[in-house]
Amino acid sequence: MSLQVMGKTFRHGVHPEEHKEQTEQLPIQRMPFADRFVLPLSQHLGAPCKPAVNVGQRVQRGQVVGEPGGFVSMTLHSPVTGRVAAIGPRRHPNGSLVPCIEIEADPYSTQEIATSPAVDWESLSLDDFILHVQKAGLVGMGGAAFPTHVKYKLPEGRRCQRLLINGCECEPYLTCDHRVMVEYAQAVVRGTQIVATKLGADSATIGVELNKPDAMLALDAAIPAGTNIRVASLKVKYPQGAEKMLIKALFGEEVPAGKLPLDLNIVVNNVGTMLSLADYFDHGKPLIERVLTVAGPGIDRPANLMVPVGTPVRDVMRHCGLNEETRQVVMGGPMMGQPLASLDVPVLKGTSGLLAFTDESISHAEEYACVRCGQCLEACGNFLNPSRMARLARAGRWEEMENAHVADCVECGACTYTCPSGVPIVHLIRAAKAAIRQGKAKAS
Amino acid sequence: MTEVELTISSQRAEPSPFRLIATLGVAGMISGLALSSVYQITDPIIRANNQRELEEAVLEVVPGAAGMQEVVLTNAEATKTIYAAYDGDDLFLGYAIEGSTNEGFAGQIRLIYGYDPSIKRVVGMKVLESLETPGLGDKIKKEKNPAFAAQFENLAIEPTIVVVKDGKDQDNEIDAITGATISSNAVVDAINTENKSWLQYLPATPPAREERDLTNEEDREAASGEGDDAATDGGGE
Amino acid sequence: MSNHKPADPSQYYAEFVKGIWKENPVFVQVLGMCPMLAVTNSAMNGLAMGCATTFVLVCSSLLVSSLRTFIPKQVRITTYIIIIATFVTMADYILKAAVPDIHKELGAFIQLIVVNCLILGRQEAFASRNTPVRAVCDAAGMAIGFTFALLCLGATREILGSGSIFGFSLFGPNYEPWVIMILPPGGFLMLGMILLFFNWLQQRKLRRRRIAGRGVTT
Amino acid sequence: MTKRDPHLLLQAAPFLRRGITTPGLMMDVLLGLAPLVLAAIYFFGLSAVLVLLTCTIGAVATEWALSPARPRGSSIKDGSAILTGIILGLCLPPAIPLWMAFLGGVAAIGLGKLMFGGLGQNLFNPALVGRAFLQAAFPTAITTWSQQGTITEFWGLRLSSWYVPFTHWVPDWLRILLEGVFGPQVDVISSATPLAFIKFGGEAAPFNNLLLGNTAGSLGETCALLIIICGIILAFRRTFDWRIPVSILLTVAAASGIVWLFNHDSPSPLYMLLSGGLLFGAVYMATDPVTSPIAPRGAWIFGIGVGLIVVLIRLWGGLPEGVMYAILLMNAATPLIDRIAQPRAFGRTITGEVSA
Repeated sequence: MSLQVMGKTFRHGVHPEEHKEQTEQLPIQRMPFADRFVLPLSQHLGAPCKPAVNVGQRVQRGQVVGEPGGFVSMTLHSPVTGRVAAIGPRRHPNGSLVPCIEIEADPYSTQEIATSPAVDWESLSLDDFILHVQKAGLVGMGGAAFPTHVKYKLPEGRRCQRLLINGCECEPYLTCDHRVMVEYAQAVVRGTQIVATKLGADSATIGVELNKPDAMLALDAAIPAGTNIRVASLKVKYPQGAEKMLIKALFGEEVPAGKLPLDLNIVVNNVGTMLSLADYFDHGKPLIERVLTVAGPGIDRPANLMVPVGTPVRDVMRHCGLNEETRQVVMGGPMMGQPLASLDVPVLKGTSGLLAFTDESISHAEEYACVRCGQCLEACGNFLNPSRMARLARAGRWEEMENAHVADCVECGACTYTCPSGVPIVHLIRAAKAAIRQGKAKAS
Repeated sequence: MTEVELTISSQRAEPSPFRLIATLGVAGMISGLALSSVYQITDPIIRANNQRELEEAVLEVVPGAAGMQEVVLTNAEATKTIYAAYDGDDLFLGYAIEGSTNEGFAGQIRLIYGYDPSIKRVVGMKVLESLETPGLGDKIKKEKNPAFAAQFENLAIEPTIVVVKDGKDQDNEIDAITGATISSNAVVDAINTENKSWLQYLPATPPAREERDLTNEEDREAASGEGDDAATDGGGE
Repeated sequence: MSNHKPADPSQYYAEFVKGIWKENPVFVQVLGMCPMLAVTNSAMNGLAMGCATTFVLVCSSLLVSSLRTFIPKQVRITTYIIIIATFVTMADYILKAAVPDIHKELGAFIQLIVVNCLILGRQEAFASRNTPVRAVCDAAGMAIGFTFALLCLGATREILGSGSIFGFSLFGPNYEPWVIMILPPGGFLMLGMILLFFNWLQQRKLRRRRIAGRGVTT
Repeated sequence: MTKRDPHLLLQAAPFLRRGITTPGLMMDVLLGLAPLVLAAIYFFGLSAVLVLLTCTIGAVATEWALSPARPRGSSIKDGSAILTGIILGLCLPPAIPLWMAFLGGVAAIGLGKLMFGGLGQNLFNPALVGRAFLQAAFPTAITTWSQQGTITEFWGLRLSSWYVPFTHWVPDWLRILLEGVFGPQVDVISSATPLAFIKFGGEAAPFNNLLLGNTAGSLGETCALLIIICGIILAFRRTFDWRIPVSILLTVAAASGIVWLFNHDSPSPLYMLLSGGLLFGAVYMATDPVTSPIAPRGAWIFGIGVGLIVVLIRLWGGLPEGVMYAILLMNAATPLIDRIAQPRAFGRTITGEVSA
C-alpha cells in the first residue's frame, strides 16, 4: 500500500461539521426519467451553445442538440429520447431567465444512447483529443462548470507536468464524488490515465481527504501497475477542494494571484469529470447525466443519484421525498451553493448536490458588530483580511478593496461560516465584486 | 483729464512700495509710542508688586519677621542673594533662601525657605512657582495642603532632610504626600542642595539692620510715590 | 459697503447681539480654541482672559475700522497684527500691574491673544469693511460672547475640578475634586459636552420649528 | 411554471455557521475572569463585590441610555458592556468610593466606546479609558491601595466605599447604619504596591506573595498565578490571540533583563513580570480584539510595543505603573499597525505584488 497515513493540508481554512454520514454509504442509484427536461444553452462558463434542433423535432438520447458557440463553449446533448417541445427562456437555478431547449420525454422509448463506438484516443493528436473532449460536452463537475477542453489547450511555453485529480469533496453533505471514486474507481483511473497520456504529464495525483478511506483504497487498487498515478491523502479541511488550496496542500506551491494552475504546469480536474471522460472515450457516451447527492434534514430518502442533466429539481426532490418542513433548497454544497427560489429549474452539468434544510437546521446568524476577532483571517485560505473587506464593502470603498486584493477571493465562504458576529462577509464581497465589475464596464 | 484719472486709479490698485513702508513705519511708531507710555506707567507698579511678593514670602517663611534686607553670599563659583529677616525691633531672626529644582513631576519648582542659624533648623517653606498636578503634586503648596508645608516649620537639617512614607518620627524627616512622592522629593532636594552649597558661607555674625529699608511702612509709601527711585533701590538684581 | 446706508440704531443692536448667542465665536463658530482650552481652569481666569480679549478686540476693531481707508490692501494683515499686538502688550502690562496673581496664572496666554483667530478674523471680516460704530458693536458682541463662553467653561471646570466658584468653596471641605477637570483633557471634555449641549439645543429648536411649521400648513 | 416557490427562503451562502457567536465569546472571557473575581472577593471581601457590581451597573446603564440602536438597549445583548464593567472593576483599588467606580463605568462606555460609534468602532480599550479617566480625575483615590488583611472579616467593608458622591465623607447616620448592618467599618490604611515599593525606595515583596496575590493592588491584578492559569486556558480555547500576551511578557522580560544585567538595583525581570497590572493587562486588556491589531504579525508588533513602553515607564518614568498607558498608546497605534501588517495574501509577495 502506498497510502500515506498523515494527510497533507494547506494553512488556515475551517472545519465545518461534515454531515456526510447521511449518504456516504449509499450506492449510486439511477433516477427514473422525468417527463420533461430543460437544457439551458449555457451550463458552462463561456459562450452559450447554439441550438442544433428545431421545435417538434424528435431527438434520441445522446444526440447533439446544441453546437458550441466558440472555443470556450460546449456541445450539448439530449439526455433523453423524445421530442423538442420548445426553445425559449426558462428559469435558470440562479434565478434569471435563460434560453433553453425543452424536451418532452418519449414514455415508450427504450432510451438507447445514440453513441458512436468507442473513440480510439491513443491515435488522436492533442488537438483532435481536445476537440473530442469538447464534443463530449465535458465541463468541470466540481461545481464551477469550466469547459474541460479549455484546460487542455496548453498555452505556448507551458506543459502539463503534473495532472491533479481533485477528489477532496470538502463541502459538507456532498458525497457524490466519494461514491464515484468507490464505485467507478476503474473508470476514474482510466480517465486519469487517458488525460495524463494525452497531455504528456510526468505524474498524476488523485488527492483524497482522509474521511474517505474506502475511496482511497478502491482507487489504489484500480491503479494498474507501472503507471505513475498515485493517490495522495489530505487532512479534512474546507476549502481544500479549491484548486489553489489543493495545489498548496499537495505540492506546497502557491499559484500566483490572478494566475492559473497552468502557470505552475499543473492541470486540475475533478474525479466526476474523469468518470465522464472515460465514459466518452471507452463507450462513446457524452456527458448527459451525472451523479449528485440529495441530502439534508429536509429529505426523507437521501441518496446519491445518477441524474440525467436537465431533470427538473422538483422531480428529483419528489423522488427522494422532500418533506413538509423544508424551508430552503440549495443547489450545490452548503458552503458555496445556490439557494433556489423555485424547484422548477433543471439539474445542470455542474450540479453536485441538492440539499434541503428545515427551519431548525438553517443557521440564522444574528448579526452583531464586528469585534475584529480575527477568526475570518484564520479561516481565509487566501490569506486575505475578510473583516476589512466587509468594512470597506459596507462603506462602498471599492478602490481600497481592489488594493486589498478582493479579486483573489474565491468566495468559499469560510470567513462567513466562522464569523461569530454573523457578518455576511462573502455576500458583501460578492456585491462589491459586482459593483467593481460594473464600474469597470461603465468606465470602458 | 483721463490721464490723471488713470494714474490715480492705478495708484489705488498698486500703491508704491514707499507708501507701504511708510504705513508700516507709522503704525510701528505709534505702537512703540503707545507701548512705551504704558510701560512708563505700569513698570514701577509691576516692580513694586514683585518686591512686595518677595517680601511677603520672606516674612512668611521666617516666623515673626517684620523686615528684611539682602545679604550677598559668595563661594568659589557664584554669588547668591539671600535675605536676612528681622522682627519689629530689628532683631535678627533668620535667613530666607530661594531654591529651585527641575526634578518636579511637571518640571520646575521654585521655592523659598526660612533658616534659623542659631538652632540650625528650617523654620518655614513656601512654594513660589510650580506646575505640579493639581490635586496631587500641588499639595506641596501651603494654600492647597497646609499639612505638608507645616512639616518645614521646625525641621532639623543634619545630616540631610529625608523623605519618608508612612509617618515621620525623626526631626529631619518629611512625610511624603500620598501619591505625590516625586513632588515631595523635589521640594526636599531643592532645600538640601541649597543647604549644602550655601550654609557654610553664611556670615559668622548676623548682619546688622541697616537704616533705610523698604519694609518700613513710610519708606514703601515714599517708594510708590517716586517710582524710579524705588525701582533702582528695591530691584537690586 | 454699508457706510452709505442711513444709521439705524436697531442695526447696531443686531450687530451687537449676534455675537453673544447666535454667532457665538466659541459655541457656534468654534474659534479661539487655544485660550479657550488653556486658561479656563477657573472662572476667574476665564473672566480675566475674556476681559483682556474684549479690550484688545474692541480697541483694535475701532482702530482698524477708523483707519480702514488709509491702510493699503497689501499690508493690511501686517498692520492689523501691529495694532493687535500693541493692545495685547498693553493689556499684558496693565494686568501685570493691576492683578499680578491672575497674570501669573494666565502666563503666556495673554501674549498669545495676538494669534487668536477670533481677533484677526473680526478685523478682516468685519472691522475693515464697516464704520467704526458698527465695528465696535460687532467687536463688543463677539467679545462678550467669547467672555461668556470662557466664563461658562471656566465656571463648570472650577466647580467640578475644585468644588468652588470664583474661589468660594461651594461644597465644603469634603468635596472630592475631579482633578481631570482642571487639567487640559478636562478642558476638551467640558468643551465637548458644552458643544453637545448647544447642538442639542439647536436641533431641538429646529424640530420645534418644523413641528410648528407643520401646524400652520395643516 | 417558473414562478417562485413562496415557502422557500432565499439566504446567501454559506448555509452553515460555526455556531460561535460574539456574545458567546464575551461569555468565554467572562468565564475566564470568574476565577479572578472569586480571588478578588477572597482577598478583599465584600468590597470587591461592591466595586465590580457598581462598575458593571455604570457601564450597562450608560450603554442603555446613550446607545442609538433601536430598540434601545439591544446592544447590551452582545455582553461587551458587562465585560467592560467587570474588567474596569478588576483594575480598581478595593477601597475606591463607589460613586467613583460608577463614574468610571460611565466614562468607560461613554467616552471609550459610544463616542466612537459603539462596539467595534472604538479606538481605545473602553475599560482602560474608564480607568484612565478615574486616574486623571481622582488621582489620590485611585492610588490609595489597601493592604490585604487590614480587614480580617469578609463582611468588614472599607468606609471609603460609602463616600457620598462628589465628596470624601460619610455622614454619621450612614456610618451608624452601615455598622449596624455590616459590622465595624474600617478606614483605609494605605499601603504601597510592590512596584511603588521598589520605585520609591523600599524592599521588594517576596515572590511567593506576588505569585499568590498576597499584596496590595487592584482587585484583579494581585494573584499572578491565577491570571497565568486563566490566560493559558483562554489562549487554548482561542478566545484571544495568544501572540499578544506572549509578546508583551517576553518583551518586558527581555528588556528589563538587559537593564537588570547592567544595574542590579533595578527590579529583576521576574519581579517586573509578576508585579503590578502587567499580567492582568497583557492577558485581559491588551487582547481586546477591537483595539488590537487583527493580523498575526501586527499582534507581535503590538505586543512588543506594549512591552517596551511598560519597561520605559516603570524604570524611567514618573509613575510606578505603566501598563495602562502602554496599552492605550499602542491602541492608538493599532490602525497604523494594521495598515502595515496585513497578512501576506496567497500567491503574492508580502508587499502585495503577484509572486513570480
